[in-house]
Amino acid sequence: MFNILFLFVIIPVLTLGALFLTRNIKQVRAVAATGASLLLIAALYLCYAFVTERAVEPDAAMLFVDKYMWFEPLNIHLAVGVDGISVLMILLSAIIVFTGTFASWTVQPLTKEYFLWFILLSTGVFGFFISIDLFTMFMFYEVALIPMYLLIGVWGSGNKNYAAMKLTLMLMGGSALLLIGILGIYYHAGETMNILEIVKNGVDPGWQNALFVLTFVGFGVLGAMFPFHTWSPDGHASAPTAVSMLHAGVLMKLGGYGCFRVAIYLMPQAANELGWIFMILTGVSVVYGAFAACVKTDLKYINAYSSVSHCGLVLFAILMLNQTAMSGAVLQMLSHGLMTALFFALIGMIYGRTHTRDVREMGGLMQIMPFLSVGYIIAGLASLGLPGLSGFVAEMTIFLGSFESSPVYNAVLGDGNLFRHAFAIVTTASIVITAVYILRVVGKLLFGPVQNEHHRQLDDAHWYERFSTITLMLAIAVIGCFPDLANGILRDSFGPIVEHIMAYAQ
Amino acid sequence: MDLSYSIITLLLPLFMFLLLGLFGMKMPKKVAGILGTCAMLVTTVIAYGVALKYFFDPQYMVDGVRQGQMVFNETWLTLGHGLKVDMGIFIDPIAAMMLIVISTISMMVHLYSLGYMHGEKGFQRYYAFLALFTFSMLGLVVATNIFQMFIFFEMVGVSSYLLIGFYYEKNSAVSASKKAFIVTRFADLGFLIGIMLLAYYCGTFDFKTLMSNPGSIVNSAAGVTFLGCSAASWALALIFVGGAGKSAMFPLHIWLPDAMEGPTPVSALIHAATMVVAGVYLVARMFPMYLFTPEVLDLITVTGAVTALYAAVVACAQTDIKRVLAFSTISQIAFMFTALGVARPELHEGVGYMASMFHLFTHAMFKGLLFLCAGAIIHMVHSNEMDAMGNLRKYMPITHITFLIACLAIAGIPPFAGFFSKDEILVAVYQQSTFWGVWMSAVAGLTAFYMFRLYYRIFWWNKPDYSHHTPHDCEWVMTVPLVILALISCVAGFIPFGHFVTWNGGNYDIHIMWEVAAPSIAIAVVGIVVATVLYRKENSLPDRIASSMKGLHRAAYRRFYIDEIYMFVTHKIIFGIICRGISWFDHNIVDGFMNLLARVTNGAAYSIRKLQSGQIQMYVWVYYIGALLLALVTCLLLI
Amino acid sequence: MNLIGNSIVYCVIAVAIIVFSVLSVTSRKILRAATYLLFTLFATAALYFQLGYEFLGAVQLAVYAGGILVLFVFSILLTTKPGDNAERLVSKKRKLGLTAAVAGVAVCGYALVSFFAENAASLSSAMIDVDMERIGQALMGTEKFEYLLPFEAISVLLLACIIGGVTVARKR
Amino acid sequence: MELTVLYYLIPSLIMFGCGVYGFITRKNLIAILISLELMLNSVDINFVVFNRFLFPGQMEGMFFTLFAIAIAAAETALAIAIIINIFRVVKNVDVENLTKMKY
Repeated sequence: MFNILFLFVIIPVLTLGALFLTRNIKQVRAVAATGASLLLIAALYLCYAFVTERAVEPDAAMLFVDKYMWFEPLNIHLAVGVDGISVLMILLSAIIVFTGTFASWTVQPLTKEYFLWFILLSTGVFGFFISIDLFTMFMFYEVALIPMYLLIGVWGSGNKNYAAMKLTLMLMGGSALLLIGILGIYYHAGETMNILEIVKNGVDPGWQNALFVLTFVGFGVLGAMFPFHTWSPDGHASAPTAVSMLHAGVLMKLGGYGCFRVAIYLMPQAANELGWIFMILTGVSVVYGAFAACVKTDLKYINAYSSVSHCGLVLFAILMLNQTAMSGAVLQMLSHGLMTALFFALIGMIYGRTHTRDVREMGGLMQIMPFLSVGYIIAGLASLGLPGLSGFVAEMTIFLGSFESSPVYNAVLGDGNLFRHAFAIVTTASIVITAVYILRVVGKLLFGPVQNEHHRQLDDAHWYERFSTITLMLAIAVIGCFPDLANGILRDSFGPIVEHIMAYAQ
Repeated sequence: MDLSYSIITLLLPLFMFLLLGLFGMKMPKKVAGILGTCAMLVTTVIAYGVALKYFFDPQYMVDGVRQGQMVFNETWLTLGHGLKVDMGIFIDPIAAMMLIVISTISMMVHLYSLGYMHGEKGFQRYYAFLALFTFSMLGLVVATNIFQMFIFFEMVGVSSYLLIGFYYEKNSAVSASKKAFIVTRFADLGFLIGIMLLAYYCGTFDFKTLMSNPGSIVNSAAGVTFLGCSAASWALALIFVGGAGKSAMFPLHIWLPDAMEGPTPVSALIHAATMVVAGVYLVARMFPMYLFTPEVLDLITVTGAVTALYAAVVACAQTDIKRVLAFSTISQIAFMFTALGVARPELHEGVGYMASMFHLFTHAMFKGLLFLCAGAIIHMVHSNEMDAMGNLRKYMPITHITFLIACLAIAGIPPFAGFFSKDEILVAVYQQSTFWGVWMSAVAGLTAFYMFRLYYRIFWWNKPDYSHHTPHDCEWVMTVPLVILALISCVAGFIPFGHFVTWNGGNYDIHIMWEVAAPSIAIAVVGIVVATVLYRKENSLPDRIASSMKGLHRAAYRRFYIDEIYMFVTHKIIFGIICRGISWFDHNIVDGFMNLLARVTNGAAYSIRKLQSGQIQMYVWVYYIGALLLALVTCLLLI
Repeated sequence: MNLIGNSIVYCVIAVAIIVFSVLSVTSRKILRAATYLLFTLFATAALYFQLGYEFLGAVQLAVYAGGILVLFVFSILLTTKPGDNAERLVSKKRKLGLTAAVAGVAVCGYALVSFFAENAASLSSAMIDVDMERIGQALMGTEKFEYLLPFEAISVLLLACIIGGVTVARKR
Repeated sequence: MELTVLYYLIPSLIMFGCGVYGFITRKNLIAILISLELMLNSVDINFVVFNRFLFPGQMEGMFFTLFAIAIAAAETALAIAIIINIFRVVKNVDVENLTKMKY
């Protein structure tokens, strides 16, 4: 039987092929939009198929598992499989690729090339989420990374060469660590790259600490963990709209997902021993990003720092090593992905009209472009955790999860609970700071008198812009109002994982 | 009417919010306004039906004690370890009482706004936000668990933010809304941490489970202490902080006076009658647990008493009529908190709890009335300042009478509503401690003084120049709510409140204790007389008194510089030092380090690149010297 | 007498070689440098004659002094304008050059002197006769110590060089 | 004065040094070529001298020199062709200006 997961590689590749044949901008748009829509449909179908399949096989760690030998001497397979976490991540990626396509409707020049790289990037992302073989995972990770350089370097704005270079180099540095980590896992877990087999074999305990640090930092760079976050503000600020969306919305999630799937899941003992170090780092990045966002004046920088803060929360929650916090982390990835994509889409649209991203040069946009402004307010409210929007559900799950009693870290720190509670309270404080910087921007940018009289002639959103923002807003609201939809997909997936991890906690 | 109809009171405003919010701009203003008001009317009727059914149907009484009813309870979000967040409707005496309060005031405000907001830009948006607020507030009071309450706490915060910033083109409104949201958010942080602590020790959010055996829960957490208090005390104190922020208790009160930037009906609804008492409601809801942590109750008492006096003193010096009312609101809510703080079951059957709720009820009516009157006045005079007013009793008779009734009610003159509830509060406070009793009596006297100062300044004093625009009573949509509320203020005191709302659902007969009531009436009359002497006719005596107490007056006028302190802390310290410091650190240290790495690599590359100059002569030179060195070595080795 | 005559001739040749080679690399006028090179080449040819290699000296005169130098002169005349002096050397470059030259002379000189100080071979008279017949046979023969193959290789090289020179320098 | 091998080698060595100096310092391509010829010439002398002094019964050194002269002629011809071609393109024969094919 044909494995549905391969669709997520085949569709983008076919789209790429079709893009080569296109002749004018209309055809390019049509092809890209068709490809993105097919992906979205496939992702929605996957959710449905996953839920029905899960009902049949409630105990399997992964569903839709498939395996093809690729390179025999090194035991490398093309192995795919998903659990609830990957399904949600695939859905998120599909939504963002879909909306991103519409957000970059008017990209000029080199539209065709732009979409080529864009689709290639999404191929890497989807491939990463469906793989359960470390090698293919890493390969797709790199596939996702490289187009970023060109997309920022060619279609970016501002100090784009610097930003593209910085972003690529830092992420490459991270992936270098990752590669060492993956090779280490390969040699110390019975010469296999398959995650399920590695879990069965167990990684050599003597090597776990080193490999944990390597892989966690490797993915942590992508997850914008303090102090490896500096690529993110510059990179996001210079990237074109849809690339910012895809990058903050999905690519940064690769980091969180990887930390969870590789670093913690495969090296549970090291996670119990060393997790607290990274908990300090991620806790710092939550508060740090929020404070830094308070004084920035460039919209994209503000949002990038806010991403640092929110993504820090993802890694923070993962390190709590319990089911509640981890499902909170996945919800937060989902929520932050949608929300930040919405933010970047709106910022891109505003920038496309006013040609400035400096909040000091704008004001009273509510009177000029009400649709975009309302969208921005909704994104802002989602970001500061308004109930009914996705951010609230995710953050609250994380906070409550980090307060849950759990035996982790007791062996190292004596009373692990006290330590976790202290950090949970510190990170919880970020909700206030988030409110400060969000309201500051909303108040300055959208409210108040019109700052620049020339802005009065600007128009409101076009149909494709409305289409992409409304899709995102709808997704945010659905998750916010009916969180158990997403939670239901997740629930069964975390049981065996957390059990596996807790077996090592003292 | 079955209790399950109460779901309509929630869903209808939510539906109206979505309808008006999404399609309001497409419909004419009038249609939107009338649609919103009609929906609110339906909501009100159902809310009354539900509340009355609950109060009067004996099936909800078991052994003379009214039982809370769980009408709906659906799982909304499942967390691990058996912890889950539910959404539902829970009706008990205070919830039913709040249903009445909220629906009444909201109905009045909806009606009143048809006139007040007439012709405003964003009329539809205004009604959408009002519906959103009504939905959130109703959701808050019928919450089945503390987390649902938190959710709706946030929602009312946002509706309040949106409504304060309704005139978003005005910078002052924008910053006021921002301030309100951030200050209450800060308090909500405490609330959230309290919830997390509570959930950690109890494993549930559910009110019913929590209240069924509060003692064992509190004691289970008693072993863990932090700074000398048990974890349960901390949790409850933090939850109180959340409530105090929403209810504008000192020192988190700073947002409320600024919130008067919003339209006046909004001030009446949100910032006088309903949302600001959410904090009181929260503490009352958790009251059985608070009983086991007397130190937190003492904290509540002290906070309430200090705030009451502070706000009363500041109110005496304000000149903006809405600000006077705002400070009076703070002061009155502080009364409610104090009453809750001194309530003990063993003291007079827990009268403090009943008194607090009673005062909440009456205060909502007369304070709503005061704000709506103020709105009518501002609508006519186009100014908030006292100096622009005076002698209005001739021009606006209905407003004058209703305002006077409200003033008498708040001052505590029998037989108006405020007398009864305030008297019960004072009784409760005297039961606990004479010191706080005297203190609160003095505050009550101050209340009478500043309210009548306000009254005389608006309706008597002198007659400013109204030549360009003669004030008159407003149209019927605005006066009808005034009259209705005035009527309620007159008669609400005679409601046997103790039969409906007590701390344990039992019965309590209100009987006036004249040894407390008589002095408090006397002190209120003294306050009124002083105000009459000073402000009935225009004279220079108030100015002279003010200048003789220059420092005090000035400090009171500037609200004892609390705002300035906040400004200093937030702007100078948090923004100036922490945020900028972190930004600097990020740019120079973290980023600088990365750039340094890049620069070192680059520099190394450049310095090596110099060798590859492309000049053949240099290559030859290097090659030649190398060859010579080799030759030299060979020579030295061979010879 | 022969010895003294030889010494005098040698001295003249040596002085000429040294002086003219120094001049040819220091002269700022390129044409003069070429002229000094010519003198150096003459002196070298004289050295060959003195050592008894008449044929070689003749070749040196004919090919080098006669052929190559003419090429030089032509190309100089083609590429430089009159009065086109080489600009003054950058001192850094001169230092580098001097270092290299002096170091080279010093090292090699040290090696030569220290090696030949004891076992200095002197001019032996046991030299075989290098008449044209022997040279011709050696060039055209295929036995040991006979050089037909290199000779042919050189001729091919020269042919290639002619063609290459024509192709490269041809006007397009 | 006994003319030992050293007497012949020293001038050749100095000539070679001059060649090196010229090669490194001169800018004009033709001058560089001249320096090259100097070095080549000094090497030729060495061959001949060694042949004459150390192996007087053979002719290898001489033939080597003979061929070297021939090759030098070829090389010079080609080099000058190139130089002239360069001159056509950049109107100059200074090494420092020949950066067209760099980068």
